[in-house]
Amino acid sequence: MDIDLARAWVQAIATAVDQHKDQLTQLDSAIGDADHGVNMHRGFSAVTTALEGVEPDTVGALLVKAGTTLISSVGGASGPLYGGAFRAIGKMLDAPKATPGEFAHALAAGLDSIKKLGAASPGDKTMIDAYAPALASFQQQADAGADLAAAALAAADAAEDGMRATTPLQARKGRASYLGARSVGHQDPGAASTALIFRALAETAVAR
Amino acid sequence: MDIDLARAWVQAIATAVDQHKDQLTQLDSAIGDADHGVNMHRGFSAVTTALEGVEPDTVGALLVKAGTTLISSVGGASGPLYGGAFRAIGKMLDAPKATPGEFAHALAAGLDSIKKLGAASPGDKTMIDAYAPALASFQQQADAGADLAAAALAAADAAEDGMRATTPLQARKGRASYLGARSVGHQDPGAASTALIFRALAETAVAR
Amino acid sequence: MKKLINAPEAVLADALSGVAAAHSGLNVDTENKVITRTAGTRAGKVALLSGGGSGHEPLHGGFVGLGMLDAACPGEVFTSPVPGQMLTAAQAVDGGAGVVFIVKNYTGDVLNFQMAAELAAEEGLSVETVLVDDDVAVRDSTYTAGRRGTGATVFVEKIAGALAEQGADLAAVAEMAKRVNASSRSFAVALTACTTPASGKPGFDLSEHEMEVGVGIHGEPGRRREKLRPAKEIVATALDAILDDQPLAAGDDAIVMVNGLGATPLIELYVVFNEVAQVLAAKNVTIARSLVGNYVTSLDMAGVSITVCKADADMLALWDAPVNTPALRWGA
Amino acid sequence: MKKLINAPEAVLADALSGVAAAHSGLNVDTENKVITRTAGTRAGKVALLSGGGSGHEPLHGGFVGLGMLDAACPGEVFTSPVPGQMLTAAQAVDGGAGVVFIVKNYTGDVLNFQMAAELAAEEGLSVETVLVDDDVAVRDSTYTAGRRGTGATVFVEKIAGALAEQGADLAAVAEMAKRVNASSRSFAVALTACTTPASGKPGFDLSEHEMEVGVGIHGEPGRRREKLRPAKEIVATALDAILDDQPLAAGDDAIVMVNGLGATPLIELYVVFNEVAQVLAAKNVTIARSLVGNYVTSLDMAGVSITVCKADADMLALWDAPVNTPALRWGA
Ligand SMILES: Nc1ncnc2c1ncn2[C@@H]1O[C@H](COP(=O)(O)OP(=O)(O)O)[C@@H](O)[C@H]1O
Ligand SMILES: Nc1ncnc2c1ncn2[C@@H]1O[C@H](COP(=O)(O)OP(=O)(O)O)[C@@H](O)[C@H]1O
Ligand SMILES: [Mg+2]
Ligand SMILES: [Mg+2]
Ligand SMILES: [Mg+2]
Ligand SMILES: [Mg+2]
Repeated sequence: MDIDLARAWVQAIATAVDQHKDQLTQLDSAIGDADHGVNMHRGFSAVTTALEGVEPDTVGALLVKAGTTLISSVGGASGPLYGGAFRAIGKMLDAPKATPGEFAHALAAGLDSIKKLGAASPGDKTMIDAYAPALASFQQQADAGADLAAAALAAADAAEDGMRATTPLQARKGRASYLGARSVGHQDPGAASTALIFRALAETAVAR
Repeated sequence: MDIDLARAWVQAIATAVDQHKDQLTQLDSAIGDADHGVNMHRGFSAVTTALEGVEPDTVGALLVKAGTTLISSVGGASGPLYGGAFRAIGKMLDAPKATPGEFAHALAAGLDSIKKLGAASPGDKTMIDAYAPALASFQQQADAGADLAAAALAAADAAEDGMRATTPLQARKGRASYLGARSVGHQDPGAASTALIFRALAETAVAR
Repeated sequence: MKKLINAPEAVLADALSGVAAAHSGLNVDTENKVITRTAGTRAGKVALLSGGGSGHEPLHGGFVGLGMLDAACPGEVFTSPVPGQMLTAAQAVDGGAGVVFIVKNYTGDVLNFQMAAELAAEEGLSVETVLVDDDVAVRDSTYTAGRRGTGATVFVEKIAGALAEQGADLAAVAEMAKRVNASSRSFAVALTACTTPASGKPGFDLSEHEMEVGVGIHGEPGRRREKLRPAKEIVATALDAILDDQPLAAGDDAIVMVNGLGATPLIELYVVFNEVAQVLAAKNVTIARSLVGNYVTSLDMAGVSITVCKADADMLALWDAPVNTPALRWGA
Repeated sequence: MKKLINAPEAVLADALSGVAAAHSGLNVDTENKVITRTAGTRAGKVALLSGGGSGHEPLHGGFVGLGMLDAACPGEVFTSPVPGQMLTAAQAVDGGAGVVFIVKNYTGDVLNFQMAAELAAEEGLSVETVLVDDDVAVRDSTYTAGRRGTGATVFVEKIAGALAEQGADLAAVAEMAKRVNASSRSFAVALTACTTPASGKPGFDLSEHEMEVGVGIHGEPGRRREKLRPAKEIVATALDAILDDQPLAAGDDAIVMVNGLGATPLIELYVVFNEVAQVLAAKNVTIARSLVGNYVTSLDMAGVSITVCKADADMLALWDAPVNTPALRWGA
């Protein structure tokens, strides 16, 4: 991972969110308040603008700026959660480059931030249910010596599996939890956006 | 016309209004405020109750009481108009019986009352467009020596023709007038209830 | 039909009991359907009495109280009250200085209030009747029923009510009520029809992309059906109709009401008010006072009415006078 | 989607401009999306700050003013405001005695206000946060997000706002806000879904004969779907849930709010209030104070929420204290 790749990743997320905005909002309409697509879109549009012309010295500086921008533009639950995660990831990457192993550590810090802020656990039907398996796959690949592209591909697949696996779950956190048993049978919108984030990472890394 | 017949007539109106309540309301829904059936029903239910056990000495007393009750129970435009009409009819019938000719005069007083209160003219798409032709036919029959049943039958037919003839008219009075040209193509609810009133008269007289 | 009611025929009685339970400042005669101030009318004060069909809440019961109405007579939904209600109410609130009947211009209301005025006169009461007819969607003409009475009713009741509270006599209060009406114009647009409890069905069908332009407050269709347009254009249409009939010049003061018809979210009313403010600012007309909210409703109709009153200094001062009613309260 | 707007993305900005134009007592920072009192905070007075997603108007902006909030931070529709808004607002309204954040219990609101509180602390402000979580449709549990904050917010803002106006210190104001929340419970029922401007479609589909029971204020479906029932039975369900969680004894005083969710005619709210009054009267509970109207809405949702606060003498006295905001005004 380097600064250009990080920038490309964030831009790829913005593009993906733009394309899937309505889908994310529709998922949130079923078990939430119908704003997740709009929230993510507002956030990553702001990130794109915020990063224009910014030439950071480290990968971390770029990702911290992305995270800070998300916090100051998204609102909702996903703003602090994703914003905090990007900031946590960034804080671990105080250099112009990072190895897959270092990046795995940073991703782990991102998940910790989400868990700490939102107090959710795996199986609660949140973004964690996509993030945690994605991180595990990435880590495994990195440990096995894979390059970023291979690790990110595995992570993206795992995130999508995790995302799909949220459908039968009953929500215990976030707005969907208010529905009790009626949340079962719907895919979690935050897990869907997390899957987009990891797929964007994979596609960016592969394109490199 | 005598006291029993007058009572039977009023009761027949109440029955007809009960049966056609929804239809009158639907007509009023198209070009008014969707209450004419309910208004007429409330009024004639009150009349039925008010006349229970009352044994008036004249046809007029009974009809005046019916009119007063309509005024005090209907509200809307039709309450004062019909209430005033029944009171005007009644005031002309200060005897236990009335000939068809006398009854024709009384009906004419009823129409005058409506015209005076509401300031509408024939062709304005109101109850007058059923009442005026009904009165004319009744008068003609009475002048020709017909009995009440024959005169009332002719009046009922004329009222229904008049009622149907309101459909192509543009309303100039009442709520329907607010629609301007859009009132064209709908039958006037008040004309429909007037037709019920004359049909009830005919059926009561024929049944005698 | 989806409504929070017990039965269509019980709506009015139940709601009146609710009003009685909610507002200790109001006395509700549920039998005669008359709402008055618990405090009664001060001796020598001109009493203001209004009424009309129900379904327009808070009009009129919500405007009974200090500085506004002395009595309201609610009829059945969208149906004028009957003369007996107004007679009972007039007798209850006459403070010896006479009663002003504030009547929205609908045939039913006019006839029933007229009969009530005759009955009241027979009982020795002095009654002055003021007609409200502010809706410019309907053109005035001697051959028709004339313009409808809608939003301006609130302005008339507030301003004339304040004057009565100050001790003005019957003629003066009626005169001011007429002046306010003559200075006010309204125009309304509906996005959906309303459903009366008794009929159970919407009064008309509108597609997802249509609106009714020039509607009244009784669920009737408007003057014309149009494609739904942005708030800015809707406001332009409404203000064109209003200002065409009652021009406002640079420097004029206006009292403006942006009124929800019953099912319109407040956030949308503020969007509309913003557009109204922009148009009037461009004409250098000052919005001296304003109301944004649900004041003269039409059951569950989604839509908005805009009322503009060209206000003089007297009217503004009376507007600012204390008022204490369920729906309008300040300075008291 | 039928709305009186210019464009979905312009709703909030347009509405805020409308609020600014309508209420001279409010200062609207349209850039930072912060609503404050024009008069500012009296030196030494504890400031009350609230906020949340838009679409609940008049909450919160309509409660800014003397005796209630000092600042409101409106987020996008149904979306928590961002920390920067609250920081800007807190800095603007701190009168040197600290700021109470009144936060409805939703993950987004809680996290964003928490971050704001951290930022404010870094800036040297004293901040106390009070969570509102009154909705008994959602059962509390350490494993869940907890109960939602809904109607009780109005009670908390009014009563704590009055105490702050009287000069109480930060701890006392926060403590009272917590007491009011702890004494209040709400339950809501929806007859229709609402449509956010951004999604353009109703959040769920309900047939003509169904209602959602136990809904929140963000358009989400309720706890269960049931056949539409008469108002009396709906009220029984709601009050059962409320009183089950917070029993009221004979002789207790209650503050009761019957609140429309945005598209509910006032006449229906009075029908509902009448049923509430009957149930409480049968238990010899006194409805000491009440509100009937649209206070915490959910865009164009038809439905009602009922909030009951078991009130002590302090709360009642503070309830009666002067308040002067767009949506709640008396004694000032
Ligand atoms: N406590 C939590 N921990 C982790 N993720 C959460 C939590 N609460 C909500 N989320 C995630 O946030 C998503 C909703 O985000 P969004 O719709 O933008 O915010 P809001 O719920 O405030 O409207 C959910 O789908 C879920 O994945
Ligand atoms: N000025 C008038 N003269 C005669 N008939 C009228 C007049 N205005 C209205 N009507 C009649 O009254 C009918 C409507 O009655 P109703 O619906 O009961 O009262 P409202 O219009 O007050 O709701 C109309 O269909 C029309 O026939
Ligand atoms: Mg959401
Ligand atoms: Mg009618
Ligand atoms: Mg009517
Ligand atoms: Mg949200």
